[in-house]
Amino acid sequence: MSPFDREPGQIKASYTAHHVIEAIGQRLTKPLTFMEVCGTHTVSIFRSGIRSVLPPDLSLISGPGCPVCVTDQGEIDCAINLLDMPDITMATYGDMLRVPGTRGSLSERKSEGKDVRLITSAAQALSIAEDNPEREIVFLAVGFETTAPATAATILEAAEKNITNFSILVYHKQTPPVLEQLVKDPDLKINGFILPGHVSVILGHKAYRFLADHYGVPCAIAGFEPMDILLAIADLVFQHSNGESALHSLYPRAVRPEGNQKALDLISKVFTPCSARWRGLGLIPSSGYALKEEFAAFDALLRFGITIPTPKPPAGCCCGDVLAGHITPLKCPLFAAACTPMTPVGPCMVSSEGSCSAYYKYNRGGASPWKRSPSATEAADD
Amino acid sequence: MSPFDREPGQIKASYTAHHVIEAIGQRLTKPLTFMEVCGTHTVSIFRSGIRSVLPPDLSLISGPGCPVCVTDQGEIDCAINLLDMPDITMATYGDMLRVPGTRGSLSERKSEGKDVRLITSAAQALSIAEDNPEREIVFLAVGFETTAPATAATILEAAEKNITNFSILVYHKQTPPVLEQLVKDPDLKINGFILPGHVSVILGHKAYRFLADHYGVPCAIAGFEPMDILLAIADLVFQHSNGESALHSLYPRAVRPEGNQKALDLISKVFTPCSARWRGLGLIPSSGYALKEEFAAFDALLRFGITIPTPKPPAGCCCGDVLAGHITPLKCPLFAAACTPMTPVGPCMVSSEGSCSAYYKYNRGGASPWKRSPSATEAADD
Amino acid sequence: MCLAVPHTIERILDHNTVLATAGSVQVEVRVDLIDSADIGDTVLVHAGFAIEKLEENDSIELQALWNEIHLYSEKSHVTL
Amino acid sequence: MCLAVPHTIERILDHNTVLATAGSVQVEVRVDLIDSADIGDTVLVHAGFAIEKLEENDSIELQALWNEIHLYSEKSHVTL
Amino acid sequence: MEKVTLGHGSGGRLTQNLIQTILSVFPEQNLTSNLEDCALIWGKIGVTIDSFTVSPRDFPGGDIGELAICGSANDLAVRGVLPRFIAMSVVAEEGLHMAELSRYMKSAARICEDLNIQLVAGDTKVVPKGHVEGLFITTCAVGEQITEESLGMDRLQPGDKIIASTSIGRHGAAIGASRFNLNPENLKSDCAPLWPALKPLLALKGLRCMRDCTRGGLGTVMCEWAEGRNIGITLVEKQIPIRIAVQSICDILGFDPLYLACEGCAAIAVAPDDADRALGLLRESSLCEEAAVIGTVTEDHAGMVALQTEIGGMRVVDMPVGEMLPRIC
Amino acid sequence: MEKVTLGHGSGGRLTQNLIQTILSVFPEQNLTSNLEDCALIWGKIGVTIDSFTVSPRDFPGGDIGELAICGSANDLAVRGVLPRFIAMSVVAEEGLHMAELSRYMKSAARICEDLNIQLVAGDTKVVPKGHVEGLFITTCAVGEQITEESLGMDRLQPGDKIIASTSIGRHGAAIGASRFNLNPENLKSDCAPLWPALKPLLALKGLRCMRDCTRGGLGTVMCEWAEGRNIGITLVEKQIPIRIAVQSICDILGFDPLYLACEGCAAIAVAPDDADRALGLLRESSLCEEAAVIGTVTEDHAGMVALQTEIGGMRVVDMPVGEMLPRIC
Ligand code: SF4
Ligand code: SF4
Ligand SMILES: [Mg+2]
Ligand SMILES: [Mg+2]
Ligand SMILES: [Mg+2]
Ligand SMILES: [Mg+2]
Ligand SMILES: [Mg+2]
Ligand SMILES: [Mg+2]
Ligand SMILES: [Mg+2]
Ligand SMILES: [Mg+2]
Ligand SMILES: [Mg+2]
Ligand SMILES: [Mg+2]
Repeated sequence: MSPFDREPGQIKASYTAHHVIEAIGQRLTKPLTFMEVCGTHTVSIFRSGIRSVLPPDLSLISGPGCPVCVTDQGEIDCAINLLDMPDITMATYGDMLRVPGTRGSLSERKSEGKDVRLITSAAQALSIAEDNPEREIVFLAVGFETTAPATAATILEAAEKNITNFSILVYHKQTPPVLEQLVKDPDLKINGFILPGHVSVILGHKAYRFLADHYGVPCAIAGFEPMDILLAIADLVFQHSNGESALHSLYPRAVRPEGNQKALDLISKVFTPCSARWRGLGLIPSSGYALKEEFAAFDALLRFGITIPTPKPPAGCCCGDVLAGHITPLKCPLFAAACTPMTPVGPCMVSSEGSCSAYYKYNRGGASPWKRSPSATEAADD
Repeated sequence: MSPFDREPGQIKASYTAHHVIEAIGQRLTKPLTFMEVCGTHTVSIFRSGIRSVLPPDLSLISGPGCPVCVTDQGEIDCAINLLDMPDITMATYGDMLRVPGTRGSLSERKSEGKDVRLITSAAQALSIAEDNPEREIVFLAVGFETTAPATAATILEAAEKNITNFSILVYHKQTPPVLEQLVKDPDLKINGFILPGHVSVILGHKAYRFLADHYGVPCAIAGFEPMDILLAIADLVFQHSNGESALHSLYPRAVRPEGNQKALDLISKVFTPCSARWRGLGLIPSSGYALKEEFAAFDALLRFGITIPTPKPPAGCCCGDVLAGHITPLKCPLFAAACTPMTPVGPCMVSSEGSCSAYYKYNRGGASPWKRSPSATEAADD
Repeated sequence: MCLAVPHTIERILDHNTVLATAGSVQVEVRVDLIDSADIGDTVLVHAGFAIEKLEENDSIELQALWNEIHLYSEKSHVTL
Repeated sequence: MCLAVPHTIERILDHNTVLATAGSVQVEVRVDLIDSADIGDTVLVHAGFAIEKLEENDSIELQALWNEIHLYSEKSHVTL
Repeated sequence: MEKVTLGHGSGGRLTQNLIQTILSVFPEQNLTSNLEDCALIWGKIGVTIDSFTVSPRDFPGGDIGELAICGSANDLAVRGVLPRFIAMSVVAEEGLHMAELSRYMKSAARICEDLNIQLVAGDTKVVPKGHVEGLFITTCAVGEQITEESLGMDRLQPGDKIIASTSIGRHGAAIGASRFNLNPENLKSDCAPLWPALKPLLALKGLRCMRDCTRGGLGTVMCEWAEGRNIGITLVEKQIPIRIAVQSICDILGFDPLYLACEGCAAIAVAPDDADRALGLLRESSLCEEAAVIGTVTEDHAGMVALQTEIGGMRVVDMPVGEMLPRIC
Repeated sequence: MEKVTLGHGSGGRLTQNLIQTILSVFPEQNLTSNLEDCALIWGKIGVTIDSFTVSPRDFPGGDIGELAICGSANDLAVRGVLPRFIAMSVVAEEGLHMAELSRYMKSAARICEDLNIQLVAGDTKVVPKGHVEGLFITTCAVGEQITEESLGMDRLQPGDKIIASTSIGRHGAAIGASRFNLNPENLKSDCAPLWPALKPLLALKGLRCMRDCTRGGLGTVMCEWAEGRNIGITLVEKQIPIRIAVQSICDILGFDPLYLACEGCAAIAVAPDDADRALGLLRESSLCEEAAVIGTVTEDHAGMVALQTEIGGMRVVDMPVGEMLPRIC
């Protein structure tokens, strides 16, 4: 294998992309707006410059697909309050460090000497607990259905090993309820969903069928290579042109129609659905996970007798509207002015998967000449 | 006051020193050996080059006057064992850090991350305890009668303030018993004692009278300026020439005949005499201080259930003989060879008041041309 | 939202851990969440856990999509 | 064994602490061990505690010693 | 009250801000000239300084000692300055093993011998436990410019070709892998002295300027050129050499290889006519077999770097802002 | 396993050992030439490097920024090299207040302006909390030798007079006072640029060599001269200028002022005939009003420094070994 070879089996994008793009252009007959609801899709779309190759009438908007962004400000505040208690070590995933709560971010606390550990796997959080018996390790767990099973497995392991200095702030969220809220939103015209491939690996097809079957919106489950996304866009355009509204599985190499039953079992063994507060979107019923009573010992909220406050969001920040798909970041009055990656106001500018961050970074704060699609969106917005 | 002026009231040494030196030379009629028993005298003698101005027949030898040097190796080992326990902060005076025990020094432990604090006053040890309620602060207290009252005052304050995370390794020692052991030593011919001025401030005259009255050895209580020491030497020479053997007080500006009763009261309020192990000199009855039972809560040995081990001294080290005045460092086979300030074997080379260190540093390991007095000692030794 | 990368299983470490590589990068991966893990399997790894095996499955929808795309080009079908 | 330095008391801080200076260096000094501490007193400070007041005392022995020394020199007595 | 953050150290825009903050108080400074890799004093003497705080100190393909010499020597090399002398200051934490220090010094000495660089001045400081993370090394390299004209970004012209002297991101990927317990079989830092490979290029009339793509990576260097000179640059994604292990680490941790540090890779701008010749000369060095033309200087999109992606799209390559953190979800 | 200790950082014999350990692996090194304050490259260009890790960063009479420029500029000045350029590298701990950093940079810039020194190269690194104690600065100064012949200890001859350019130990005393909560009213670090005061001396034919008495103090510099050249040096205690506050701090903490660091005091060796003239020239500078002849180079006691004490005795001044710790009893 030559050192320049990429992953074997991937689509060699440049050989085929232009055919897909050409097909999209030819079959698009009216302005359409599709929403991707996975942050990894958002990043892939921007990094591969997909918007720049799409026809102006085709708009892509980003949904609440970045778990960092949708983590409520009160949830961050709660984590920071916890960190102010003695002997606490907090373990969490990368981007969570920078998200601002009311009193700054975890990263700021870390820079003041608090013990915040960056992990890349839930299992590491438990190892930290085992290695530091004299400290209280709190795992700040975020993520959607893809990530929740790992947390569940870790809790089961902690219970089995009888580890007593380990607890969790469960900030996991479920995607179908928020998609239902979006599709019911009268202010939002979404003509198709690019569905998250890895959440679908867990949930299978049926969790999303209601979008096509009940609300008549074409859906495509997509992988994350630029070609995967182009194919999904083509599929949604074709569905419109063919008058269909179905759920299409375009990521069969990973997604089984029935999902991952073992992961789903783990989730339901450890968690029970609960309502959850999403940044900007408010309280959504059955969109969160609570620890079952038998695992209450691992609930950091109970263990430390704290609650999640409901603070005011930063003045002027439109993250809620951005996450709800009501506006693109370009419409936020703070975007690229008061709010830049250097001076982020809301989480959508902080997280590397946040829409505002992506709009800024890959379009130079809206100043780039290659943004046919976003400007089309703007036109649609007005 | 010009910036070059020293402390007002001090003797301007160079104006008068040569008269004293001349008088010493004229009145010395036979070889004499005087011992200074205070490390501060030792340092002052070396730093001012006093040996280089004395007649060859007049020898100065150093006694066990450095509290760092006489701290037994087992006492250091005990402190280091304690430091290996969790949450211990040890506070002590400067030179103690470097003294080698069997398993290295406090300084080495500090460099491995143990919490060892360097203090310049006993009161600071207590402040550290007050400032760090979550840690156990152990004050490693060394020093003679001059230093013990400050430790006593600190213990009383801790008791009064009800501070519960503070305890003491009481390694204080008393000087009269060790002087008695020296004066009774048949291998040692001491023709006069230069007595420690600051210990005398506390003890007054009577604690040392037995040396002159009972053992017939001339004694001079001396201050610490070079001129103070020259005067003491002159006094001892004159006593010999006049056939006297008295205790002369040559430091009346500081020493009251009756001593410092308040300090003595504090000592006896908190401590009770006990036998103590001196490095190289062994167990000497009534030469140490133990905490009275009512202060047992502050006894680190009891608090942590540890005892002082009795390890073997490093092979070849003659610190015991040096401290007992049997040999000068120049006679130690390791001196300036295996044992240098860079590679110290015994505490006498480590402590800046240690005889071996002083002999090395101020005589370049015996190589300096200005050492009339020490070589005379050597001759006397042979 | 969910970065996941294909890894090939190289060695079984214990009942729930394997050594897997992604483009010569070796990582310990937990396999609690999948039914079986055998040497040579390609698994999708998210946050240190394999969440599914990758297989050369095709879907009817995907085949149909490619066919429709090729109406607009002369090139032949490139399989995934 | 016991380094002690003369300090002049400049300010009384509380019942057992004063501010004292040694050659323009200001230090907090504990005065528990001496009978009284007044502004202007010169005290001998060891390990943060005043252990005695310094006074211009002379001793008979010291006077005698100086006299004996001056038999061997023409210079006049220099008082301490 | 504003504080220094790790983002200020990541090599991108916050780092520029920090540098600007510092420079603003010194007389006669301008940021652009300070963004070159070394200063040229008295016309022809190159001077550069860098502190090396790499963690871990031993990494696949090198160590802090080797890096400390390569880093500063390379900053001279890319401006056509023959590295001649090194001044080195070592700040060590008490407790550091002398043997470990010696090992790094041997690595440093080996590079010095290879390049015929003389160590002329040094300093050692030891600080208490906890006051430094083991060992930091600062080197200052001094040398003589051997080109007629001084190389620098002021020479960039539309049409110039951009060359990467080797595959990118290997140092950053190796360090990232070490930090996050990834174990890449064939990945080593590219840490190496550039002088031998770059020297032949200095004869090319069309050689405009060069930069070593250290902290902030190729992407940051491109942005500094585009912004510093208000020109456009277009990079072509599929031409940028990236090794599979580097790409895998980026996939796993969610990093962008354009921003990963290199320690033996230079970005080189040449007149279009000399591009092939430059490529040929580079490839004669075993370190530069992967050299490739990766982009072009343009009049378009002045002040901006564009990437033509594999699917044929265009997007901005902006200067990174914060610290690169692993992305999971 | 031997470890680096704080003693290795204290400027005395252990520091020499550490330097020797490092130099031994580099080609063509000798310790003596490396003990001069700066290297002279290409015959006439002075280069020096120093890391500044002073704690506290603000001290009476200066701060780390001022010190970082003075320290390196002085290392040039004492070899008759006009300081012209500075390269500066800053390693900051995350969380450091930007305002504090700016303040130090202003201090540094002020000295640069006073001396007409140009900042030409720089580097900034930010390391995680706990990886550095706030801020370390490394500076490398470059300048041109303006004397005909290079000043250095090889020029020392028996009979030469030793001058201290001002009273000794003020920097070390000020730092020691801060660390041990002593509060000296009239004591400030002597931290200052030496060039203006030393420049007039460069015209003296009899000027042999100069050293700034930094870490390790006057005593260590004297030992380095005596040992490096195998000559004797005799200092006269009562002629050594020591301010009362410095002496008091030494009395209280049990320090020897001969080993306390200076940051604005040079030891100067001149031919006996030029001693008075040198003293006169020095005293024209307000920084050197306390300048004094303090000793003589001798053929006797070669390799050793002697101190003639106030009582007329003689003793050795040896190079210090460990860290200077306060002595209580
Ligand atoms: S640009 Fe900033 S303020 Fe506006 S929505 Fe995005 S994150 Fe919030
Ligand atoms: S020279 Fe060293 S070994 Fe010998 S007595 Fe002194 S300290 Fe002990
Ligand atoms: Mg560079
Ligand atoms: Mg540089
Ligand atoms: Mg290498
Ligand atoms: Mg560099
Ligand atoms: Mg230095
Ligand atoms: Mg110097
Ligand atoms: Mg230097
Ligand atoms: Mg100053
Ligand atoms: Mg210096
Ligand atoms: Mg740099």
